[in-house]
Amino acid sequence: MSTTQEIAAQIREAAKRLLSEGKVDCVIGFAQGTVPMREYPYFAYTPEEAENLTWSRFCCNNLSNFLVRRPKGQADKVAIVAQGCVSRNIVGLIKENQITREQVYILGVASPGMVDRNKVQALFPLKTITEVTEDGDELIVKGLGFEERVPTKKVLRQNCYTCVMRNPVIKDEMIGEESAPTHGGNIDKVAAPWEKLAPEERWAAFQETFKDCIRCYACRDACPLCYCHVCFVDEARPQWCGKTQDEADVATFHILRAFHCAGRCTDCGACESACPVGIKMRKLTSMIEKDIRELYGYTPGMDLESQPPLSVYKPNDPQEFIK
Amino acid sequence: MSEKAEFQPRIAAFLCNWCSYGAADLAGVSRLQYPPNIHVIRIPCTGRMSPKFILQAFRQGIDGVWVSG
Amino acid sequence: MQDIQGEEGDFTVKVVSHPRYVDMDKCIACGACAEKCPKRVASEYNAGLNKRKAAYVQYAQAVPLKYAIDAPNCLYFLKGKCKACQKFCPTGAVNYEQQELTRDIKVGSVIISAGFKPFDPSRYVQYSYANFPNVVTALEFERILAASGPWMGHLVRPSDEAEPKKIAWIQCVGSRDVNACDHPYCSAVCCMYAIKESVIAKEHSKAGLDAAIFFMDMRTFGKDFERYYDHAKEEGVRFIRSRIHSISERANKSLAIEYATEDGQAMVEDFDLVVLSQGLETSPQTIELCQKLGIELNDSSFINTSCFAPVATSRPGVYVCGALAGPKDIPLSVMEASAAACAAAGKLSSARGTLAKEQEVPPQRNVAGDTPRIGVFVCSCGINIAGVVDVQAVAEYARSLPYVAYVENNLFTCSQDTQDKMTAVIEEQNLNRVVVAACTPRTHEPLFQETLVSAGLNRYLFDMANIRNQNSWVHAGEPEAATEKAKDLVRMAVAKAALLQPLSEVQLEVEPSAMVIGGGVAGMNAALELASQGYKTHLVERDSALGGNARLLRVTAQNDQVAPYLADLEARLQAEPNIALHLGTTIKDVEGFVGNFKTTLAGEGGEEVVEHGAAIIATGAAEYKPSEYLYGQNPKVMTHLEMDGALQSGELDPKKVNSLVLIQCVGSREPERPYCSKVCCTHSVETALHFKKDNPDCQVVILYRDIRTFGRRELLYKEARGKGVLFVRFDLDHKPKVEASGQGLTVTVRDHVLGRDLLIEADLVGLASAIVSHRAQDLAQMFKVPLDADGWFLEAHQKLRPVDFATDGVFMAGLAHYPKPLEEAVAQAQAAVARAVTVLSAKKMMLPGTVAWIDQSKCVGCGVCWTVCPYQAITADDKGLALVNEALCKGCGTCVASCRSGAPNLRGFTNQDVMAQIMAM
Amino acid sequence: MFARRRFAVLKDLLEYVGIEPGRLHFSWISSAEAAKFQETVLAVTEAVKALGPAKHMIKDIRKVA
Repeated sequence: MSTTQEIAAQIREAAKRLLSEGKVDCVIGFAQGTVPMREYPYFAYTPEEAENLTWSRFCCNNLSNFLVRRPKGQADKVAIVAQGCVSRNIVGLIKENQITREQVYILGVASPGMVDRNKVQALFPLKTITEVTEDGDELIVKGLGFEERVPTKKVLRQNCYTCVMRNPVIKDEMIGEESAPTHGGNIDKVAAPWEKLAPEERWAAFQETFKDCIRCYACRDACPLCYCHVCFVDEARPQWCGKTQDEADVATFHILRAFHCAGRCTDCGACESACPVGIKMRKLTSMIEKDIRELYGYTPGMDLESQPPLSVYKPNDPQEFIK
Repeated sequence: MSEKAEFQPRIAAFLCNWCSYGAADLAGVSRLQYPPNIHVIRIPCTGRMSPKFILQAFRQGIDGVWVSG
Repeated sequence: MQDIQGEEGDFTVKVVSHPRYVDMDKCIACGACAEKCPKRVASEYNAGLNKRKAAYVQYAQAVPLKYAIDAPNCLYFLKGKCKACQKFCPTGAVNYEQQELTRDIKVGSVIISAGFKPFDPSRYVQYSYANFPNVVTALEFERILAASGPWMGHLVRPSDEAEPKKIAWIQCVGSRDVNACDHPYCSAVCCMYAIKESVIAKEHSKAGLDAAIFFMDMRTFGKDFERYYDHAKEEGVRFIRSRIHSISERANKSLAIEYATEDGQAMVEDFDLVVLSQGLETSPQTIELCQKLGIELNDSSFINTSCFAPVATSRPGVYVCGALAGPKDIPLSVMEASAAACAAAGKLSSARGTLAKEQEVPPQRNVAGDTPRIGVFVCSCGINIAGVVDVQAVAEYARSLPYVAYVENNLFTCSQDTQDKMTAVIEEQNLNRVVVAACTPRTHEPLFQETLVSAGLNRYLFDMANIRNQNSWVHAGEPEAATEKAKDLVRMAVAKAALLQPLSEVQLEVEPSAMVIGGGVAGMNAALELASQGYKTHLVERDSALGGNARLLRVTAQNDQVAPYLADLEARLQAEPNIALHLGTTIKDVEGFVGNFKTTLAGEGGEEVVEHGAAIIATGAAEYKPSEYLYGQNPKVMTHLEMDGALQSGELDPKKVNSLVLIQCVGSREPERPYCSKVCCTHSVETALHFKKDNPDCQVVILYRDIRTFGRRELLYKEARGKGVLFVRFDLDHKPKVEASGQGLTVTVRDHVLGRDLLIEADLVGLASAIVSHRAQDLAQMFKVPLDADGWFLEAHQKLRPVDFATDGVFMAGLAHYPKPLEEAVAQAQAAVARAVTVLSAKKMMLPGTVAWIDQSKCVGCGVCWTVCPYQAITADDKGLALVNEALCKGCGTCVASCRSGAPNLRGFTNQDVMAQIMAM
Repeated sequence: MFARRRFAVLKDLLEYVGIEPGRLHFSWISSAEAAKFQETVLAVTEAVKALGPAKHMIKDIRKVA
């Protein structure tokens, strides 16, 4: 397997080639962040800018999000670095008419699994981490007065352990080789954690999970599914959801947001990575996607052909719940 | 016997004009008696039934929601 | 109807209206008369299984919903005493003085649809219907299963009202039988209704019902019927091919059925309930009436019709539809009803609209920007509401609600004097919204809306609070709670009313011409009928000649030659100035919608754009080319259409055939084609008779799975057996084998009666091959209409709208819909024309105001709305954003509920409206 | 029919977060089935009554202010 550093070099080469040949006007990828473990989305418009591109286990944004929010009138055709989940979201965006397949050149890459920086920090309580680098399957964590090695496997984001497709489902060019499609985890074993709770304990678990929500909408803004011009939370006539941090308003927001993602969410984890207060909203969203798998046998974004599950129906759909 | 009056829930019933709303009217014609807890909102079709309406009812403190096509 | 005098175009019909002793204008259908009436009478609606009163409505959904007094059973009429109904009627509607009224009505055409009478099985001694309470007719069982039936849909048997664990259905009671009754015909509907009843009974059963159907041939020949039969087998319904000997009763009132199996074994099995699948017959009164009117009946006492004119009777200008012209199911009856309407109107088209009057309405007041001033009218409905709800308190409460400017309580808000007063009040009080708290908008909204219009208000500035049907009538014992609930309902209605906006009803011109696609029998008939109704018609046929499959067909089921009929149709088409014939032409593109289609035709001469208001799809079907039974390998194996062709051309001479074997269900009723092709059994029997007529010594053997000679086709089957045609049954697991042997063929088949293989030497093998769909996906997409799993065009509703699509302005006829015999294709063509004329004759279309619209500033073009719209009313505009076509929108609101961005909304039921109601609850 | 899928997912979601399933009911009743309507009203009312007053998701203005 290539290392992420080798992949990064190949991404730079491919980006330079595409830009200098004029095949694309822009390459969307990541550049190294100023803070450890936080690479940031980067738009390279020239071969020179392409030198700034990188690839690592710290690339937690879902880049497909920028395909619908790109500044208008700039690039006509863009290249994008896409691992499994991002490519699945691109499929979703194509199905939902947000982009066409022709508008995007996909630099496919196998996902190495992304690091949850909060997990790394938790290993070094009250210490300041100044630099984290990858060395094969280990992270070298440096800080004031210490340097330690941490196995990457221990500190991945939760969603990466149960990823169902690390390789891109569509691509124009593969960077590096394909990997095993999964890390071996089974999403159905960990999805919908509150199902194990007694019915009367669930509301408390739900409240506990979301009690710190400050309604900043970072989760929504990081999500490639949330591209509406007007989100339901911003509507005034009628007002579907109050704007406070009251338990009812927080619950309404998260329930409806999760419902809007039904049959579309690829479990990319961008929402959790974006949350400034560390809310694990996948405890909610994972239930919906599990439900969709069980009811309609559908996994979002796996191909361009299948119909989104809530836009079709079959005469024999489950309806035991209807009297 | 309990001192307190029995709990009387408020239930929002969203009924399709062509199906259940008609059945509700016919129940009236047939004088079929039932408790007065349900309050009917007529909708043109169950397809009109937005999940947001259900959430709004709960936000209002409505004790139960019934959607019938 | 007593008599018809005169002739086509100028009939005088004598009609007698029997008195109902209730003034229809005064009756408010409160039911007080029935409640107080002391006399109980067996309910004919529930097949006599329970009682109604002598003051009654026949059933709760009756239209108009007005009560009547059954004089022969009424105590007042019998004994001169009682008058309870009159005493308790709150509106004084009961009038014992009403007299019979005889009227002469002048009409140009007459349609008879007097229907059938279910066969009374009493005369079958072996079934003891009259003696055993748990032997019921199928119609009685329908009522047992019905939610509105005597036991509210609970599955019980009459003797002890216990739930039966085992039910048997016995088929062909009063059908296919000349011994117990003179009914040689098949009643055509009983197999299907018996399966339906068995499946529904299993659904209603709490304890796992054992259902068994005793039959001779299972005749599930209609669209999706074979699938339903397969489904019933999967559900565990037992199908027992047998002959019934007798039924006897056990001490516990259960029943023992003695029967013989197909291979002759005598069996006995016990059941808790036995349902007799009674046949259809014409009632003696109807027979008498037809005789009096000079309308010819056939020997089975159904009205005689020809395959070429399936709804015309022997008396010109008098038409027939439904089971009076032969037993048939609901879809075909509905189809024939439209066909009869087409035939009846064809010659009267010059008089269309001459009796119509224009309604005069005052100009509409502009209320935009005005503060809502809501008028609330609280109805007492006599004592129907006021007897339970404190209407004064409700009215007082209404005064306290925001924007309410005027409140009054009426004894009957719907009465004419109140309507007049309401018109005046709206003007005097300058009201701009109206709420009526009364009965149900389903019956009364249009009435009050008219009042708004006559007061110069837009009809959509109106809402109702249902405080009768859904309140006072159902909470009679809780007056306080009902009063509080009435206040709640008024508050909710007022909250919505304050938000209501005037809606405009768009008017569209209708292009008064039609397009018929497909030039077979269905298409040719459709074009001719449209032309005779006065509409310019484009007949498009992709082939270079007209006629379609019928060009190969020899005779109809009535043994009439098809070729001369086709020649006549073609000559009439050529001579018809209203028809533009487009041969060798296909459809390239369709734009527009009901009333305004623009279709691009592509033919030899290039492309042409044609405008039309309606379209009829009659693209036909094809014959399945078999891959079995040596077809294509041996010239002595032919399909039945090929055989028809060869017989007509003289290539095939029955006199030179000594042994003919006909194999049924070739490609039909197979896993990959799970439907019956409907026409093949009759066709093979006809062919067999044709051979026997020309060559009585020819051995003819028909290998079949079920003989499906429905209706009077059964007489052909009987005749064939009489003439020595042999019928050997096989099943799907043991299909016959055809092998070449010397000069001829050997056919091997497993005989069920003998239980061993039969070897038949044959000179010729005919294959009754399936009718298969063209799967016209492109055409379907262009007209936005669906195909089903087998490739047939899918109607809007299988029973109620059999020739319509869910998409307005597009209709279907002929084999494109499903395999069918020629007479049904003709009837369906006529039906499609009648339906198309409802569009074309309108000149202008008024679109309802309650349609969806899209706020494009919110739309992200994701496509959910246009995917889920059941009417294909939403499309993407040139920016990729959603756009509603108001001519197609039916106002269901599915788009609104499914959009994440909140871009669509539904006029009359906006998000704001519904939220206001929820928040006011 | 699309509605059926929406309702299925919503019902499961609300149950998952702890809204008692007995508070949300769905049914199909044809306009002729008055008896089924009555039976369903009774069943729905009983189910909701057994749960007692609504506890969750209620927007209480006093708590916010």
